[in-house]
Amino acid sequence: MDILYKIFVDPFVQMGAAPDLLVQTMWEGLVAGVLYALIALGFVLIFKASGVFNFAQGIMVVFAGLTLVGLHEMGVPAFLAVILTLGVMFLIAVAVERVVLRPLVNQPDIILFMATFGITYLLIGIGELIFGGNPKRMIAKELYLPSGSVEFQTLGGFVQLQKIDIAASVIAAIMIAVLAFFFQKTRIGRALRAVADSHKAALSVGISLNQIWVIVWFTAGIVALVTGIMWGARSDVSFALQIIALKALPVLILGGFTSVPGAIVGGLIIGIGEKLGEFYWGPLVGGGIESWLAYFIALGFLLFRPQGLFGEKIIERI
Amino acid sequence: MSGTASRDDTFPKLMIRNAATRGDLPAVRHKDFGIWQTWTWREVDEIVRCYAWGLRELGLSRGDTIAIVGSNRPKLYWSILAAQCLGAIPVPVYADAVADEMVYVLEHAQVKLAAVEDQEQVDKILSISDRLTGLTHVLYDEPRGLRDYDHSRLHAIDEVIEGARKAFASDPAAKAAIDASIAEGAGSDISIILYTSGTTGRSKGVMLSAERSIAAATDTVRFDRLDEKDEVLAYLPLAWVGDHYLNFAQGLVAGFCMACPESAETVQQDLREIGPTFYFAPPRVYESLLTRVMIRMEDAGALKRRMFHYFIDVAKRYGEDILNGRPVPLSGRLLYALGELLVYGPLKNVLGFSRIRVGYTAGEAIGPELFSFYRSLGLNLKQLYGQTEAFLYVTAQPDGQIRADTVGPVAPNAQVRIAESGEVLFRTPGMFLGYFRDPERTAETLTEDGWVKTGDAGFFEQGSGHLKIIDRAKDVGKMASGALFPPKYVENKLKFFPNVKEAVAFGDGRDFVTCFVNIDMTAVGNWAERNNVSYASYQELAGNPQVYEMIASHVAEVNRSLAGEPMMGGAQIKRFLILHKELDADDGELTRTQKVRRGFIAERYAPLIDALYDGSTEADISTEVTFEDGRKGVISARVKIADCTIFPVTADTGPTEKAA
Amino acid sequence: MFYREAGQFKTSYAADMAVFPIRQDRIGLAVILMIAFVGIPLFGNQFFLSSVMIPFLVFSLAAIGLNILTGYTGLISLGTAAFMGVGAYACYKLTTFFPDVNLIVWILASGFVSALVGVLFGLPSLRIKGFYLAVATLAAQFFLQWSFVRVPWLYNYNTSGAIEVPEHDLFGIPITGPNALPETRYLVLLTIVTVLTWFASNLIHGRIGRAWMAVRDMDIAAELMGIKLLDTKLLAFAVSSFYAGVAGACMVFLWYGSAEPEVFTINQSFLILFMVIIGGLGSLLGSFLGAALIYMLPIALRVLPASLGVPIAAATVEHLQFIIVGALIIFFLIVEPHGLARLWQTGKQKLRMWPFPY
Amino acid sequence: MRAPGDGHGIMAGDVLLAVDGVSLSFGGVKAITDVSFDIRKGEIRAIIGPNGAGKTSMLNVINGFYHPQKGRITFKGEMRRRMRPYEAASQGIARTFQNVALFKGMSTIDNIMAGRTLKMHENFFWQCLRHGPAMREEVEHRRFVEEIIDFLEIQAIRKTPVGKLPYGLQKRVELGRALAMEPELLLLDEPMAGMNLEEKEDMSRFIVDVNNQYGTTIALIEHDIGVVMDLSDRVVVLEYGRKIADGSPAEVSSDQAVIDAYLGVPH
Repeated sequence: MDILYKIFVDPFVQMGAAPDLLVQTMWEGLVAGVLYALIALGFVLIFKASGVFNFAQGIMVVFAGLTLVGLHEMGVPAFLAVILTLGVMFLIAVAVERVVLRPLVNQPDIILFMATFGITYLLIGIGELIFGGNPKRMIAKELYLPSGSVEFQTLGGFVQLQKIDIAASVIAAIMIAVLAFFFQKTRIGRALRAVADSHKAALSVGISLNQIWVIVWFTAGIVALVTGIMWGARSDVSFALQIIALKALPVLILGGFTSVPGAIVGGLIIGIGEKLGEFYWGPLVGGGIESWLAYFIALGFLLFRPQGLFGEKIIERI
Repeated sequence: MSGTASRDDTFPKLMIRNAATRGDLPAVRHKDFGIWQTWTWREVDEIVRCYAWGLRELGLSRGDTIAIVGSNRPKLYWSILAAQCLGAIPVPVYADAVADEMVYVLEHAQVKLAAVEDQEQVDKILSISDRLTGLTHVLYDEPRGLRDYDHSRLHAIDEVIEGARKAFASDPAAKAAIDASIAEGAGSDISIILYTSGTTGRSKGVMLSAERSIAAATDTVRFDRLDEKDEVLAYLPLAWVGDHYLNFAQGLVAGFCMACPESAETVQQDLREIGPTFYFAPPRVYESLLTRVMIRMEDAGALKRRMFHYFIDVAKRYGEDILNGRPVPLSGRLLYALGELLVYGPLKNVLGFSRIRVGYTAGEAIGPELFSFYRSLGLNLKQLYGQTEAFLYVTAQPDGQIRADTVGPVAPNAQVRIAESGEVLFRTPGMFLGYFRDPERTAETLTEDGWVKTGDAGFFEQGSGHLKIIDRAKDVGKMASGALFPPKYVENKLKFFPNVKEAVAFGDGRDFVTCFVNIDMTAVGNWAERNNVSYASYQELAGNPQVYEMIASHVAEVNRSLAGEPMMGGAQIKRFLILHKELDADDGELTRTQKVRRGFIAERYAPLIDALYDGSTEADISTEVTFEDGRKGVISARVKIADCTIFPVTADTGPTEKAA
Repeated sequence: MFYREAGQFKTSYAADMAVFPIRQDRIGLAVILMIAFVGIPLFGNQFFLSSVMIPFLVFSLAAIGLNILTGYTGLISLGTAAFMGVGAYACYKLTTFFPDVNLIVWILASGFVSALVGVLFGLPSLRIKGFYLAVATLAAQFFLQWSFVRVPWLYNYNTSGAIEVPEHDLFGIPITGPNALPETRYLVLLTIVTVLTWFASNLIHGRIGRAWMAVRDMDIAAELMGIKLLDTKLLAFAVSSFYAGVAGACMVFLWYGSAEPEVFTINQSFLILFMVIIGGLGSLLGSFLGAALIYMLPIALRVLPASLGVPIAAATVEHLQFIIVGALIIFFLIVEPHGLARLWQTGKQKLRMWPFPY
Repeated sequence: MRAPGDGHGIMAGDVLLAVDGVSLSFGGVKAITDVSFDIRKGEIRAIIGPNGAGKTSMLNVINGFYHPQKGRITFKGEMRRRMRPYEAASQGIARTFQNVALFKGMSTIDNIMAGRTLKMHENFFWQCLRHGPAMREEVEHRRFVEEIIDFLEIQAIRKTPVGKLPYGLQKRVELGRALAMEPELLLLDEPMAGMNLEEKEDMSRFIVDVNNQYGTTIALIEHDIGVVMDLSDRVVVLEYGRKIADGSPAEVSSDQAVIDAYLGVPH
């Protein structure tokens, strides 16, 4: 009885009692969600265009972040460092296409999936070799990212928003807009969309499959860099991120592997969901449930919509 | 052993002896339903007795004949034994014979019953049953598709046996009756009639007596030290003396196990699985095998190919000497041992030859290179000279005296004599009783003092006492120049080239020798692929100028070697053509044992022969052919004719000089 | 080349359906077992036994488990380590409750516990397929890992948060704890692995294995032939988790001697997944080959430079490991997507057809 | 191989399966609209119709892969609404697929053996040991499978992985796999699609043999009208998910609607 009360009633009472805390928590969740969404976005871009389930997206985020910081530590001015990092991400994209995708074309998905594991390990190794294993502080100030926080007085309490978080959300929004534009309006973008449907279509647009792969992986790289910066600015840049990046999976489950809006909505649901869960229910079981809650949310969700939020119903044919 | 022969003077009695002395050893195997179903001697004994009773119930009695039609299947071998239990006479018939070919034999043999393999054979028999007045019942092994047939005169062998089992269970008299009729059987009984698909005319039914068959088999079993530990694969035509002698008769005498392949297509695979210890194959089998080996090695990696050919050369140098126990330098032995590990061993293994103790070939002369190729691999391949009338062995090569160019010394207890005409005459333990219902031709074949004429020309080699066969006596011709013309001899030389499947040489009474050639589709086809020569049919490939060049070069080779041999220099091939169709038994061009019917071919292709001699460069021909399904059709073609190089005769004097 | 199959014919279906129908293979297997059971304990030194062979066997066992699920039934799992953890903790609890019962019994029992948990997390597999299912297993991974930390009962509330393995005897010989000789631990483990591998191969060659592969290759057809998808998949989950569980228990009891939750992280799961992929999906042999390669490679990396006298910082070696493992994965996926086992298969075929080309 | 389905009380000629008023649609798309027909025990029943006529959907409804929104299906006298495919299988309905659905990773034998799954019961424990009862069971069913292999004349490819087989043989193996279930009702989805003439002749022979040797009832979808006409006892014609004709080959081929819908159209 008591336990049922603790689970089903008490949390909501608390929410009602301290709405400001609720808002605060949701905001936290929202921001986390934005970052999940960004990583998921990287997955989706690549999955749409090359059907590859890119496990390495997470590590790309870390790698991008590290490279940026590392370069700056070597005395490269911040913005130049950004440019160079983009260059590095481009090189990675090319390398991946040459060394991994091209030889493995027409292999079953699981194989390509595994290959991205290989990429992950390579990047981890190289990253650690060059930049060392321990966390680094993101060069937020040098990039003129705001720090500090603003406080609102609402709902009989205070809600505190980190400026960086606000910035993160805004930039994320902008980037999504840009991507959307890129996909809808530009020739390459259309080609990419075409590839998602059929590879021949892409060729008809006059872009080789290989080029397209490079482009999407590079785009994913850019997304990764931005994610890396934002995330790094909130916490530090470290390989721990790579595990957190796995959160993108439940996000994708919710959003479906091929839907950009899905990735965003999914990201937000997961972010907010797990923060609320952690804050209100976590204490019941000794906390730390953030580490798995996301997956259970996704799982529970899957059982009712196996094809995801935005995926269309599959009719099995034989 | 000789004692046994007198006591166990019929095959059923041998079967009983085996059941008693080695009852639990395997007697017969058959790859069926995916595994080698096996029957011990005891089981065979039981089954055959039941079967015999069943046959007796169907009215088969002493002296009656029963036709055996089908491929090598245990139940057909048991049909032979079961018939012999009753003192009836089994008459195996070539399963691939078309209906009207079969009808002659069955009619002539006056068969009362027929034990056949499957629906195909049943249909054949039924289609001619109106002409077989004596035929009362047909038994079949494989029920597939026969479900809806009228079973008044049709019986499944299994059911017959089952029925008999019940009978035996119910009344002991039945069993006793069979025992009695087996005991009644005498060595002098006719144990089987084998119809020879003679190279000319209608086939003759060779009557063999039980005691003689057994005597012969006993000798050769001792000769090759065969015993119950041996295994053979019975894949040769059931109706052919070779199969009946080597597998059936020797099997019963020595008590070894006979394995029947799953189907004609799987023989190679089955051979590999069984790995026989005693093996017989006519030269053409070894030939096509070698061809296939060489072709497959063509596709191997360069390094492997190099290694293969290197060690094959090593084998050529030392192999035979090692096998014959002649002195070989240590280095040679070492190299050979290495080759054994890397090439010969594995090769013999993939071919299924690993366990062969004794391998024979006969029926035709075997190309010396071909012969020594297998010997050099360490395969104890020997030659024998035999005849259905002799119940096979006339001469055979004992270990240690093995040569490609002879058929060996006279077989144990056999006698051979060369007539003035050069024809080979023999008297052997297994000698036949005569041709069934054909005293005239029996008389023709026997000399008044009771020797059998082989119809082959040959001579004993000075010193070694080995017999050498040149050719069919009547085929050895003289050319206009008076030079000797042994067509087979020439053809065989040509046929040794993988690309040549068949060759038919002409020249008797002519000024020079000419030749028809059949190219080997596998070999030449493969060559065509590698040199991307495109072709739609045999005919097209045969007409291809490059192919002609290739064959011409082979012919030149043959001529060179002929030029170097005594008395043969005149027989060099001056012109040849590649036939537009493959010679085929269904068209009567070959015998069922794939021997060429020279005379028949000569008249069938007369226009081509004329063209060969009137110097024209091509000729038109149209011939009637029979397709698998029996339909007839006519194919016509324009055949090119090629001239070839003649070499000055080196080794030789005499009348042939003019020919060169 | 060394195969001499002529004369090796089968007269019974039992012989024809044997796992090793070819005599030479049976001989080879016998030799390997001889070496494993006699040679290695006799001549292997401390280091080799406890730092090479024992871990190798543990990972092989885990890999077999994963292979049954992913390789044979076609269900991806990223949670193997967690199930190993279940096995480890289950065994730990069981031994603390009933210390006197023979350890082997508990090791196997803990396998069943893990199987149970496996079934639980396998349930979604009815509705979810492919990568989606991977998420279910991730849920297992993170939830279980979390519970190893957050549920003190699991580690008997000791402050370190780690589990310590007390000494256990088998026929009076210590097989765990500080006094247990590597030889004994190795032999115990080897026996367990051998028996379980034999079971696995039996399952795979029978009705159940066929059902698994049927589901993997064409689940719709399988269902229309009367194979119940859920049952089959759950069974796969159960068996797979059983193997993982036993592996986990062995890892802690026969190898580490103690363990913290960090042992059962997702990276461990990935590592085992690599073993299976590199070794060969759908091949028991592959599980061993993969384990050998992925696990022993780093050791070689550590040992080689030292023995060559090339000084490399431990950290650097760590990093190099990642790089090389990563490169290897890609390399093998490119040369032979079906893994080492397939390479061996083709090699074997070549030897059988020798001197003919395969 | 004993003739399957004996002793079920349903004699040859009785209705084995009855489809009445079945309608099926995916979202808005109507695949089948109010179709009724029956299949009698021991007959060869053909379902023909132009592409997209709903033939395959019909089969999928019959063996429970799709669940119709309206209508009833009565099999062996018992009516059923929703049934899982494996239930259909266990009741004796087997099928082959339009585009071969073999288990690519397995050998011919294993594929056909898989068809015996329903008939094999030895428990997990024995399976682990693969001795005693389990092995006896394996052997006994292997023997059965060998008979099918013999029947379909595929001895030579016994141990070949089916992935390596030419299309025609794959179809044959698939038929074997279905036969291994000793079905009472055998559904063949375009058994001769994409075969050359010779293969088609073989396949027709096998179908007829199966039908009269084992008395198996067969329902087959086929494009090749010629084949259908001399194979089948009765034909039902679908067009756009509706039944437009039903009867003997002769009747059907003379039916005007059919001629317009199908035969008229050159293929």
